[in-house]
Amino acid sequence: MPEINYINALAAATAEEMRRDPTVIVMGEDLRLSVYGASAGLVEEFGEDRVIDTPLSENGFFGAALGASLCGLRPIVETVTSFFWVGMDQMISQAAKMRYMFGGQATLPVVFRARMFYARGAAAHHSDRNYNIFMSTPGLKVICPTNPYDAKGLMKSAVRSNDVCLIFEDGIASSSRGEVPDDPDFLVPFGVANTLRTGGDCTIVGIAGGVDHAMKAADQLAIEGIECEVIDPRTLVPLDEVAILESVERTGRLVVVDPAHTTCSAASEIAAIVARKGFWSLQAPIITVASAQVNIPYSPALEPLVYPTPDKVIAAVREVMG
Amino acid sequence: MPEINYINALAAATAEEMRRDPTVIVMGEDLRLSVYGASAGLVEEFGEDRVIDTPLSENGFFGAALGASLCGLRPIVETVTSFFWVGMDQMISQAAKMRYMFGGQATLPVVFRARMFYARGAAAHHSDRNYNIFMSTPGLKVICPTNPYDAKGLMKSAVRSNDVCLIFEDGIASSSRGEVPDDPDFLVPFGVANTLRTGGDCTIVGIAGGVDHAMKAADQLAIEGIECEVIDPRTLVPLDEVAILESVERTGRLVVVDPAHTTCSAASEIAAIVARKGFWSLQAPIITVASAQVNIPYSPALEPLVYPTPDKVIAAVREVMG
Amino acid sequence: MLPDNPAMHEMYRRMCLIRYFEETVIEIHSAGELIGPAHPYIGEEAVAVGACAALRNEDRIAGNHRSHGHPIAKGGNVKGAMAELLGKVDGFCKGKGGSMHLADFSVGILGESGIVASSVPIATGAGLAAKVLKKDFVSLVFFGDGASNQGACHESMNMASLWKLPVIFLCENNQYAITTSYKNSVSVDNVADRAPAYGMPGVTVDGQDAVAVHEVVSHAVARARAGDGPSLVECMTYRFEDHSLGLDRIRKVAYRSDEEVAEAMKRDPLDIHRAAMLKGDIATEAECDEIENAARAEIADALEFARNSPYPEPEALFEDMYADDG
Amino acid sequence: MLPDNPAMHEMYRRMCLIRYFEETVIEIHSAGELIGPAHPYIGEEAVAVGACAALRNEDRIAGNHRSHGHPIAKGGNVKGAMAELLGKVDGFCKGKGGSMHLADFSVGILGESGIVASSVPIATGAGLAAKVLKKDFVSLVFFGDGASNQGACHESMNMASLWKLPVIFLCENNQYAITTSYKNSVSVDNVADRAPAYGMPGVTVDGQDAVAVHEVVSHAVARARAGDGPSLVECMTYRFEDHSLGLDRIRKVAYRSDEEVAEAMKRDPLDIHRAAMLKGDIATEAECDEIENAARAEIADALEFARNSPYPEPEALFEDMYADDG
Ligand SMILES: Cc1ncc(C[n+]2csc(CCOP(=O)(O)OP(=O)(O)O)c2C)c(N)n1
Ligand SMILES: Cc1ncc(C[n+]2csc(CCOP(=O)(O)OP(=O)(O)O)c2C)c(N)n1
Ligand SMILES: [Mg+2]
Ligand SMILES: [Mg+2]
Repeated sequence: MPEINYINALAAATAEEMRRDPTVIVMGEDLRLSVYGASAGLVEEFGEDRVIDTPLSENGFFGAALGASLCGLRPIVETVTSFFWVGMDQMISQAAKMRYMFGGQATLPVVFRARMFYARGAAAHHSDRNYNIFMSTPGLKVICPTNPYDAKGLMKSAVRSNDVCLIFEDGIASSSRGEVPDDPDFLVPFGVANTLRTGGDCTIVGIAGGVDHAMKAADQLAIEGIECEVIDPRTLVPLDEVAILESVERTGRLVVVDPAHTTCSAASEIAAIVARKGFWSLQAPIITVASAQVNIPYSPALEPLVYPTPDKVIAAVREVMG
Repeated sequence: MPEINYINALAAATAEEMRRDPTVIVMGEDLRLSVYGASAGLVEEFGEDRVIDTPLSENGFFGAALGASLCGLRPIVETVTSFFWVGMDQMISQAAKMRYMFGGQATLPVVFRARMFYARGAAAHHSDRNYNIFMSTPGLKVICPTNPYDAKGLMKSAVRSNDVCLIFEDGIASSSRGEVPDDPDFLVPFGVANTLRTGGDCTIVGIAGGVDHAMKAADQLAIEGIECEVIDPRTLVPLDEVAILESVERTGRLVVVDPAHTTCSAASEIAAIVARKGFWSLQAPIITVASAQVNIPYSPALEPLVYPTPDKVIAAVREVMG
Repeated sequence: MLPDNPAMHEMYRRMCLIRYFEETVIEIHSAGELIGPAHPYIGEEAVAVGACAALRNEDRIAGNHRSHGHPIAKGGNVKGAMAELLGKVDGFCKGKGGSMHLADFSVGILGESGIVASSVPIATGAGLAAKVLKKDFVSLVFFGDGASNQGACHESMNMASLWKLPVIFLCENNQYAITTSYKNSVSVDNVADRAPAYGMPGVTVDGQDAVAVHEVVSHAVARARAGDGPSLVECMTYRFEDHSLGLDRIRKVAYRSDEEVAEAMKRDPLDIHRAAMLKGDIATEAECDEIENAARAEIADALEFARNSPYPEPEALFEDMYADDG
Repeated sequence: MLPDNPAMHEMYRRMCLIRYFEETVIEIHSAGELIGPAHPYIGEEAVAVGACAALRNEDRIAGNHRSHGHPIAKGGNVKGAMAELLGKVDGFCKGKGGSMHLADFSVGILGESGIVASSVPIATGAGLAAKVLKKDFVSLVFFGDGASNQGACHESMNMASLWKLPVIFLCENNQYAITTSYKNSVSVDNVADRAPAYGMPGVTVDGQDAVAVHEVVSHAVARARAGDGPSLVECMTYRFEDHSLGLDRIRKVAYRSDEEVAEAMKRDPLDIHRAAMLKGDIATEAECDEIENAARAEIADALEFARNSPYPEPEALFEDMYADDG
């Protein structure tokens, strides 16, 4: 298998799906010149009709993608998490609700790819990690690939899905490299967690960029003789509750690592699920290691303090180990 | 103390604060004729300059309220939860972030009053209960008054607050009547939960319309000899964690009732907090009774199935009682 | 140019259907049989019917909260609409949508929207699909004078113009958004005055006259189908009833004078169309009566049908959320 | 009418400050001392300076991601700006905002915004406060050609016009939004062509000429202060540098031809202003050099100051979230 990076995995998935299905198009700002890398070469191969540079009008073009999907196109929209706010009405009132509201008549095969910036001074306006908000809204699929393999396989599944899929691309993960199949029908299914490491002492669920911290922490803890099981849910909707609950049954302990803000986070949701359905397995409190409940500051002296780190994960695991 | 209803309590709070402080204004759609009741008589008393009917431009006028607050006004904005999506960029990128981003220079004394419709066929587009989303975003205060007394006292505190306050008016609560002080300086503080009923068997935290269900369930359970402690946090940001944790310490059991969608809800957050900080007191799983993870259907045959009910709360308490 | 005689008859039939549908809705609402909010279209029938008469079956429409007229005008069946209002399984949306969310995809109705202006981008996207897929359907979206102030309209018109999409932006200017006069919400005299800001044609037309609406929209449709891009059509009309059933408070407030309402009601779109047919020898009095009676009967049938349709089963609650998982 | 001599000098000084500030930013960015994204204003100095020269201290401005020029033009101190870029405690925002979020409330700068067009409603609200409180300050908002397509602009201009707010909508048309030409994003020839859609005056002016900008904005300000409402001013300008430092990928793609860039750079706003001063006997060569040298020194000082300023303490992380709780 060739080794490629995360962005190129997404680019490859896009190009393959566009080749396979002429109704797949891409829409977004400055795509044709591939400002952000994932649309490189598309306009040359597929032409201007299928690679659409939009004006700065997120609410408008998010909605246009949805409307187009009702009439035979399968748009892939590129954006940034923070710009979802601008187009939020279309994301919630239409993308998430239309199918149900219309009794199943509306089928919306749209993918929204949203980049999440991280560290390096993006500051409050460009640092949202808002997948929890879309988890909270019924009707959307929420996908957080954390390595090139999943990025490609989940992206291709999303393009083939008939539901609105949101792909959150974590800034940390997006620099990762890895082996990625080039079989044009390679897919990673939704709702199947990936257990990256097994261990009997503590379960660590990592979300998005949290997976990397979880793995680093687990490696470190293993040296001390604490064996962690690290789970990457890969998709938050649908969520593989079973994998998490079974792991907690084995380990009796749970730490959830999530780079998003802590309150009402995906991490809190997983904690709540386990506090209900896995309660009798628990031997210790559940700890969520998430971002502090402050806006993301710019200063390099402050920003790193906000996020989870391997050290914070290690401290949490030690705490639950008692 | 005079007995008044919820809407009139809000109206009284607004008028009193406008009388006290000439910089308080109200903004919203069709306010002057008080389509929804809470602005009755304001234009007659305070004139058109201070009672501003806006065009249908939520993003625009939410932002205008914020901008005006930076320059000496204290706007109260009336809207509906579902219209927050339309003005979401101003709510998140500006209302929640501006103060921190500008190192404390921005002071934003704005109140957003958002009505939440409930039952009676409002359907998917008018049935959002999105306080969890604003809890998740650092920088906002999130307030859920559940009776006329709190409605008036919290509203007056919100108008006097120098932070952006969001008041969520639950459709169930809004028909309630009760005694309300007419002292012009009557205030209910933020961050102080209200224990509506004491009992040693199980803690029930009710959120917004969930309080009413919690009380009805507790009354019913008391007949069977199960004594519940019912807590209304009143404000979700700031949240009175101590009151909840102390109660769980006494009862060892927790049920959280929240009419919002279950995933990443305020209920899940409270469950996660207790699963961490109150774990050693817990004698049973934590159950959240929240709305099913589907869009709100219109049909009178379906809509009631979505929401928490006293019966669902009773079942949950019985389950945790074992 | 006048539509041909059968088309003129059909337009009258659909206007009657809408009128009687709405009268029935008001009746059953006050009887407590219908509980949700509902926004009557009475007085504005010529707009939807005139516009949809210029469309083909495969053309798409999208609408708003004032939502019963558009689907009926587009040929959606009234049984499905009525059953939807009662929340029954045979409703357009299996009872899940209700009054503000009528949709019948089988005849090109992409759905109404309770969020004002929210379907304008959706309809724009339908136009984008037509263009990219090189199909010759067009897309028409109904929105109000109030809605025209939403950013969604600006963004959509700009995109549609840039990309020369086959979209007709049809503003139903009934002069009020709930209680707010468009003179206090739109900063120009006419909504159509904004068309030049997007480089598209804008026309203001008498919305009480279905034939006039038909003519203007036909031009816009021809332009769209020819690949020349979008148009903005503003139909001046008037809502004869209250803003919404179930929002009783508004009945009591006087945002429109009695004289103004009375004056406006003199120009009933059904009367105007009937008169035009009689005058042009397009239909006889008897034919007109016959159309009315048949429409009345159809609505009565629809109500009967809706009443007899069962409520959805509880399992339905979890159905139709996702396409992939059945 | 030309501003008086001291004003002309001051305009030149501020343009120089912006130019050297930006040159310094580019330098320290490539040296790795500054890590966040930063959007250079070089080439556009005449716009912010011309506009702000028409404002008083208590007038408010708001801006966008291309954010260093506006505060310097409004009289914000360059030390605070530079320290902010380095994330230091003496920054305008104590290091919490960074390049895209400069703000100095003490001189009427309500802040820049990383979200495109997001500060347009904010500035409109400042105008609302002036009106309701019967104060005579005005509010001016800078936004790009790309931004003009956002719904926020439409909604804001409509409200400002309806309510006759003292707001100047100042579009910096540098002809591109990142790589996208405004000809492919704005569906009319000029952004100012949209002014009639809001019933407000719209003017397109040469944005390389600070005097011309000053004149047009002065008219708009006078109108606003007189209670006659908002204006739309479009300044045609050109960004001499890349869209953003730190987005290296864009450097490599050719969305602007070399000839186009070279042609545009011939009209350097600093040269144009200097020439105007010399020609009008407003300043001598020596005075111009002196202004330049002083500006260079001030920027060097600012960098020194910023470098010496400490980073915020960890506790600062939790400060400034809420006003009530300290
Ligand atoms: C985004 C949004 N804001 C507010 C409302 C509440 N609302 C429903 S209808 C309406 C008035 C709409 O006026 P207009 O667009 O002129 O349509 P009309 O009702 O006159 O047909 C308002 C304010 C809404 N549904 N959606
Ligand atoms: C809502 C939003 N969408 C997209 C972006 C990404 N972005 C940043 S600057 C920019 C171009 C802005 O162009 P323009 O308004 O013309 O300003 P200029 O950069 O040319 O000064 C884009 C697309 C953003 N910051 N905010
Ligand atoms: Mg109207
Ligand atoms: Mg530009």
